[in-house]
Amino acid sequence: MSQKTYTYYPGCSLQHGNHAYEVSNRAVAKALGFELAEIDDWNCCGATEYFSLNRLPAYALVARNLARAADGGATEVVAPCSACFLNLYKTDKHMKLYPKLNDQVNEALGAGNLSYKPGTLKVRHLLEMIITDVGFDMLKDRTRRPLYGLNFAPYYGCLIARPDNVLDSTEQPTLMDQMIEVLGAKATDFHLKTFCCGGHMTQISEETAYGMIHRIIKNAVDSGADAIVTICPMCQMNLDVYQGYANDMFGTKYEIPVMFFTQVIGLALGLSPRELGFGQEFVNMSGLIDKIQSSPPPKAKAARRPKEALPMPVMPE
Amino acid sequence: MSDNGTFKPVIVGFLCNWCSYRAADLAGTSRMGYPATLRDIRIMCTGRLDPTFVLRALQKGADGVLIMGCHPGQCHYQEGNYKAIRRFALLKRTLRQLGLEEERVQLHWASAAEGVRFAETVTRMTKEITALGPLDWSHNWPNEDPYALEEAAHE
Amino acid sequence: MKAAEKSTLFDRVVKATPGGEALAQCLQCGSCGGSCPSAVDMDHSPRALFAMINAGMEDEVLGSNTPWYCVSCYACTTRCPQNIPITDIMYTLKQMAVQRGHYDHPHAIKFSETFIGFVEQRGRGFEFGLATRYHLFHRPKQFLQPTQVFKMGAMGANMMRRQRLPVRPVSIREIDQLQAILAKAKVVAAKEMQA
Amino acid sequence: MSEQRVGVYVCHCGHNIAGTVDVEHVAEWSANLPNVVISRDNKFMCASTGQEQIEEDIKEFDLTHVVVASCSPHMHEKTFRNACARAGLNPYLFEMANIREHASWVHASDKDGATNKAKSLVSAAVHRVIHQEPLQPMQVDIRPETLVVGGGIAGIQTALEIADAGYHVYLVEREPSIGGHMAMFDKTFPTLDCSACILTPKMFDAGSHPHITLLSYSEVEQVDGYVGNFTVRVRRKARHVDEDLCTGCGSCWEKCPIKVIDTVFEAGLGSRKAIYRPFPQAVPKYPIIDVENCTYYKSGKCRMCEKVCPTEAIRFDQEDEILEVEVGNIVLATGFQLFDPRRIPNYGYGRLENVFTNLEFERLSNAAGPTEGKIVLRDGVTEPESVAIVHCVGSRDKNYNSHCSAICCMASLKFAHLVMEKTGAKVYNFYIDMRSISKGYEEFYHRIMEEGASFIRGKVSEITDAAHTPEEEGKLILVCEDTLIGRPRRVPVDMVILSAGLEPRADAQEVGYMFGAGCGDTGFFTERHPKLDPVATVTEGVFIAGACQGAKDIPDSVAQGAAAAARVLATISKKQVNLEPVRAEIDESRCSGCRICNNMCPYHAIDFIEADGVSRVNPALCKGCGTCVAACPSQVINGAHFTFDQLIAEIDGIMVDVTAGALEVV
Amino acid sequence: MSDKKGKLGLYWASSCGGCEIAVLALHEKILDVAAAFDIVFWPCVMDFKYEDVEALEDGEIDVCLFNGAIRNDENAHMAHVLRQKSKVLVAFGACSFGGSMPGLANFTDKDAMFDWIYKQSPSTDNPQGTLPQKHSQVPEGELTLPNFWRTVKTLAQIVPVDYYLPGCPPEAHQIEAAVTAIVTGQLPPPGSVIGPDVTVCDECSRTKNEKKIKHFYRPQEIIPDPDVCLLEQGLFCAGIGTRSGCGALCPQVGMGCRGCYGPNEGVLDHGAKILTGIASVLDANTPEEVDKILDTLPDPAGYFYRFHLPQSLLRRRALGNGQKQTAKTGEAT
Repeated sequence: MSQKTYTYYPGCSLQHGNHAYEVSNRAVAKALGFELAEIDDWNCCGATEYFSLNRLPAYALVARNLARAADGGATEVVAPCSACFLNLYKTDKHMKLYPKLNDQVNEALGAGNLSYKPGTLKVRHLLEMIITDVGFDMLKDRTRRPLYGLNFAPYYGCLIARPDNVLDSTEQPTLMDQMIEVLGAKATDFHLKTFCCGGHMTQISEETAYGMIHRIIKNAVDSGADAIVTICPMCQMNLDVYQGYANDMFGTKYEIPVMFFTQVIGLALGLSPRELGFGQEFVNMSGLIDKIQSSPPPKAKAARRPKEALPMPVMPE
Repeated sequence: MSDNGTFKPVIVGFLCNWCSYRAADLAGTSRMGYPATLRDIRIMCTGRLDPTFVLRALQKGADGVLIMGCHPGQCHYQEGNYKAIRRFALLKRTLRQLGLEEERVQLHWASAAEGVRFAETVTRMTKEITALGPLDWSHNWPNEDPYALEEAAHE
Repeated sequence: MKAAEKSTLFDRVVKATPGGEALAQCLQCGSCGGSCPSAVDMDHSPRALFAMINAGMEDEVLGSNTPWYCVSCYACTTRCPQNIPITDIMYTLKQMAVQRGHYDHPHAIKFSETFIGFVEQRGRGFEFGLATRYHLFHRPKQFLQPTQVFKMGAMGANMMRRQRLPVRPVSIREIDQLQAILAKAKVVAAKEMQA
Repeated sequence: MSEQRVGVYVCHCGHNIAGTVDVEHVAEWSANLPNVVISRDNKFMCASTGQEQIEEDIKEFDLTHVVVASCSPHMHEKTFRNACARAGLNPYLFEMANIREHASWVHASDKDGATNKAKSLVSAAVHRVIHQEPLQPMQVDIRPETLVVGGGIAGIQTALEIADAGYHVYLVEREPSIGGHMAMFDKTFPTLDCSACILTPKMFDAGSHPHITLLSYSEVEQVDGYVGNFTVRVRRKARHVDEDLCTGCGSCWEKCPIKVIDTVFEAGLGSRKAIYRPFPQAVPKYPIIDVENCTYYKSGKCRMCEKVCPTEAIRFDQEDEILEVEVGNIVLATGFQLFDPRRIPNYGYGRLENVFTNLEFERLSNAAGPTEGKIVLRDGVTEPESVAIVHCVGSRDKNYNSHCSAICCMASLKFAHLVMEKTGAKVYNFYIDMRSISKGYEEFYHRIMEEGASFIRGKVSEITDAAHTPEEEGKLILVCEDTLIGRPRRVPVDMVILSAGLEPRADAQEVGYMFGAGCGDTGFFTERHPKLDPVATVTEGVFIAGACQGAKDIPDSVAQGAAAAARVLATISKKQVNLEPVRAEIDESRCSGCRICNNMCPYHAIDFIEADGVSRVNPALCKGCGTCVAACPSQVINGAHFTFDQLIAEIDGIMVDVTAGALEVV
Repeated sequence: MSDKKGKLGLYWASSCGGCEIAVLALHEKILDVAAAFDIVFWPCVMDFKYEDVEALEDGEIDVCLFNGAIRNDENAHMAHVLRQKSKVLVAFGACSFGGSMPGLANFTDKDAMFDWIYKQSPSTDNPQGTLPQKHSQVPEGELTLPNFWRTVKTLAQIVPVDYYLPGCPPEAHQIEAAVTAIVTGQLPPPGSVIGPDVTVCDECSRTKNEKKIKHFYRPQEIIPDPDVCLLEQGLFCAGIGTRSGCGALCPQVGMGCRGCYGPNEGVLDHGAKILTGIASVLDANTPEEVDKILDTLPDPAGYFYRFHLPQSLLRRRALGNGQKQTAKTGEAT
């Protein structure tokens, strides 16, 4: 694969609060042989807040990024944050779908001497980009430290799975599960993989937010996971930083690390914890490295069903 | 074509007998209003649409042409509308080369149950064509023959 | 026929939401309320809210806490059997409530406003400023409770120790361009409101 | 050319047209159109006085063509054509302008616009009509044999009705036995009588009727011809059993060592052998060898069935047979398929072991099924203490099928009854709307309520095993909003039954194509008219019955089967049918044999005559769509009643008031 | 015709001269023409002056073979004069019949064309940007040029025409047949196109099958099967909708018919017929798939209207409308 350069929209969160994600993204990009080039002078995507209060400026805010990326000659833009991804994706899609909105947004952009033709950019999430463009074969090929013995709960969260299905399912996607297995680890049967982490509710209603966080953490631990893998800085923050509060509220003592998916890839590629921004997390994840085994664990035998049991439905491949 | 100064486009419609013509009937029985810009011609199937008809309508002064048929996969004659899709695609490219705006000739679908869709399509197209202004193809064809002009002046 | 001159609440919600026409087709099946992770805290389920919009119960609808508890997870939207853009309708309702100055959940709106303030001023979000300013100015009571101060303070300290909470905000280079765009967008939006 | 004399009649339709369109003005204006000799307006053209006016004028003014401007031709074209015919004018010299549905009713707020449009539509008809030619309907003979495709309850009913009337029927069934879905069910709603008990006698009759040739384990491969004269090619798949010798004794499947999970009849819950009869009452009674699983076809060894067969009926080398039958009419009764709930991942089917489909439950509850009628969890032993029944699975949902599957409400009530009766478990029905519209259905609903089933109004959002509270541990939790309370609910149960909807068979489009029946937007076959012609299709001689036309229950399927039979019998007894003369014809003297038109025709009506180097349309097969007419690059295909000249004249006529500024035409 | 020799006129308006050569390609048959007619006007071959024709009586010329399209005042003037002086006016060749190559100018406009030819084209050296003028003063006096039209027209669009003899150029055997018909007085009804009313396919010996086009090729891209219909091989061929008479010359040598003989009887728009024929057999059913195939057919309008744009229903590219759709690359303008 030749060195490909992707136009990159990191989003505010990766600048400070979730710098570890940025660090691991860059490290993994380097190791996998692609480059991430930031949109020149990008601005905040408005998160979910701006759309809540002022629709048109919210679209215009996002569209400025699209316009600047398109001006730079890009045909696609990659975002590592699910909220940023969705805002960019949705703005492009809605401008295409609703001509009036398109006119209005472009009128606003005009005030900054910009314009954007919807459809010019393909908006992508970093996870989907790595899985599609780098591919499982290459990931397997570059794996230097197979993550044998580790069990990960693949947590997709909302905004990549919904409202549009950019992965393989809006309800139970499996692409990251497959990726985890390719890296030598096991993806657990984690039913709440697309259940919401609570988003900004931590700031607005602790009761609601901690309830949701607790459910996810419980389900992940119940599924036998050693760590949760996330693809969004907001999800990581909620599950990691607020894990203690959720424990307090429900009287539990969960302590499960919450990693970014590029940190997991990085580990498998043989990068050091330092290179991957370890240490910013609240629930320590360094212990995981010691759990990595030198050879694949024996395959667990499928539990034998009793003779009188009825067959299960055949699931399609 | 225009009274009290406002431009009211003339759109010639070609409607298939089974879906879009019935959708238009349904729009009627349900009293769904739409602009009186469409003048429709019934053909059995959009597959009957000879591109000549579109050109003829434009030549005769239409500001737009609307072709409507059954949804793909639901053609009364199984696949006539696929033929319409093919011809329309090539006609569109040809008309673009002849300097016609894309909105002037459109192909849409409406099932016999979609009176609303039919009315909306006509309304939307009317707006689009009104925004473009008259086509008036004959003005592309100025009389430059000095003899004919002289004769016309004599009369 | 004259009765229809003032547009109904329903019409306004539909008009302000991209793809909002689907709202007319709500089956009242409740798959939105069932899918919503924060439904327990809502005073009305989204479904009930839609029925109320239909009934023109403007005060109750715009006064409901429901939109403010929406976490934008889109679970309702993807599961809706009628493809109603429910999350986007929640955004619309929040905006309408704010415009009317009539809303249930002051925390949520203050949080959003604080956030937006940073974005409009600097072009970037700023978590430290957001957390302190929002809690200090808008939720002083809770914030200044000893346990809460301790909790928040402890968290902030922890965040900072892990270099997750920078103390200096960042601005974009061409902030003028952004502000011009946003100002224009507000003008365009206002124009539409009047029409 | 003799002189063209056109009469124009503009209808008021009471106030319907005249309230918007200035009818008198349109009639006056039309009098000046070319060739018009008389132009009138009339209160009600379709009334007898209006029709008589036309008849009188045809005689008095010697009219050669007639135009009526009134409603849609789908409404009254026949009426006015008949009026013309009564006055001795060929009905195809008549043309209609639709100024009601297409003008007055839709432009009520723009009276000038409506009047103007009415004028242009009348002008179009006047310009067009003079190019119209007298046409004669075609007559064809009807063969008395009938093909019925599909051996479910609808197809069986159709076949029996026709055969009982004394005409021969070929009944083709894809599976090894007739019976369809009904044979798999346990009880039928609302009477709760045993499905097999009422179906089996009919299956037996169909299998032994002297006028029915039963072609089971067979599929139609090709259909040629047209109403009255179809030639159908049927592939009889090899059973590998000689039907003449086999007695159906059962030694072969008893001794066969290979056990296979039966995903067809037992819905995956039970098993059968590699040589098998799908179920005890199967008709015909002969077994078939499942080549994919039989050891002999893998390794050449075993031959156990051959060894034990007392009549030496096993034929490992048997091959598919091709059979050609000639029939006059065809009835499609190809049925439905069940929605696959795996498509809704949030319902967990396939992942959560105690989530069952409705068909699985039918087999569980059936005394002849894998558990001999015991309702148990997937472990095969535990009786559930609580059961949830989820309605509308994959139905009434634009993400899957937007139609209502019509049977699930009642079937779900039946499940509730069976669960309560057999296990005493607590039953929850999750529904959106209860639909109990047929005779006895509402009463059945009341009965189930009385029996103690709970009803929760709310579409289930998800079914999960992720417990929230200790009480939920180990249970299946149904998450929904109870819309009557307006609060979210989580209901833990042991077992879930998904009432998966009915959808068109995956190959409906292909099958429809082969027989000339179209599919509507839900994918079911389209009837000729949704109310007045529900069992006919657009193709003459091809009828539809049962769930292939739309989701329906057993009584409706039976009724449609009988209705289709009545239609077939009517055409048989008429002996001949008339066909619309809207047909394409190639001017062979001008055809250059480019063959562009050859694959335009979905009805295979165009043949290339190699010897003459020209293409030719078989008029009996042609349906008059005109696709070939429009395709012909040398313009030598004439589409009767929609000719090039007629349509160009119509365009010119419709633009009559605009053309002043348009191009001069050379 | 009586014993008296008839009078024959030949004229070229906007044309290349190929039609004149086609007349000479009659070889020895030209002597029959000379025997039957006095040639009173043939500026391409002999020195005639316009005044000579203008001096003739009305209707004095028995037959006039008029080739070339009408694109300026001079062409129109001669069309009117020759119409007046001729009993039978024949539109001779594709240019006078349908506009042909000069008619392709209708895809653009006079101004754009002048700009390119006299200013922009790479081989032009015209720093002053001088354009042809109707009147220019030279020491010897005033020079005039006929007014150049914005739109090319066909002969029949200027004056009534009695017969059409299409082709670029008309084949010798057809000219011969036409001359024979005129000489013997066995003329078809006025207004007819002289020639058979079938298409090129009729004369083309390639095998035709049911057609399905998946991809179009330019002639340089593939070596076609010598025995199979070119269109089926993805090579554009207008033969399906073009009047025969040429003997299928082009397709026989592996080059798709260009369409010079024009449409069959009753057809109003030659291009539309080729369009519908070809589009009908594209092997695709969705707009996306169809577009994918059509992307391999650049400049469709150029193919369909190569010889007959001025004679088509729309006759030219829009002058005023369509500014929004400025020509995209790869399309003829």
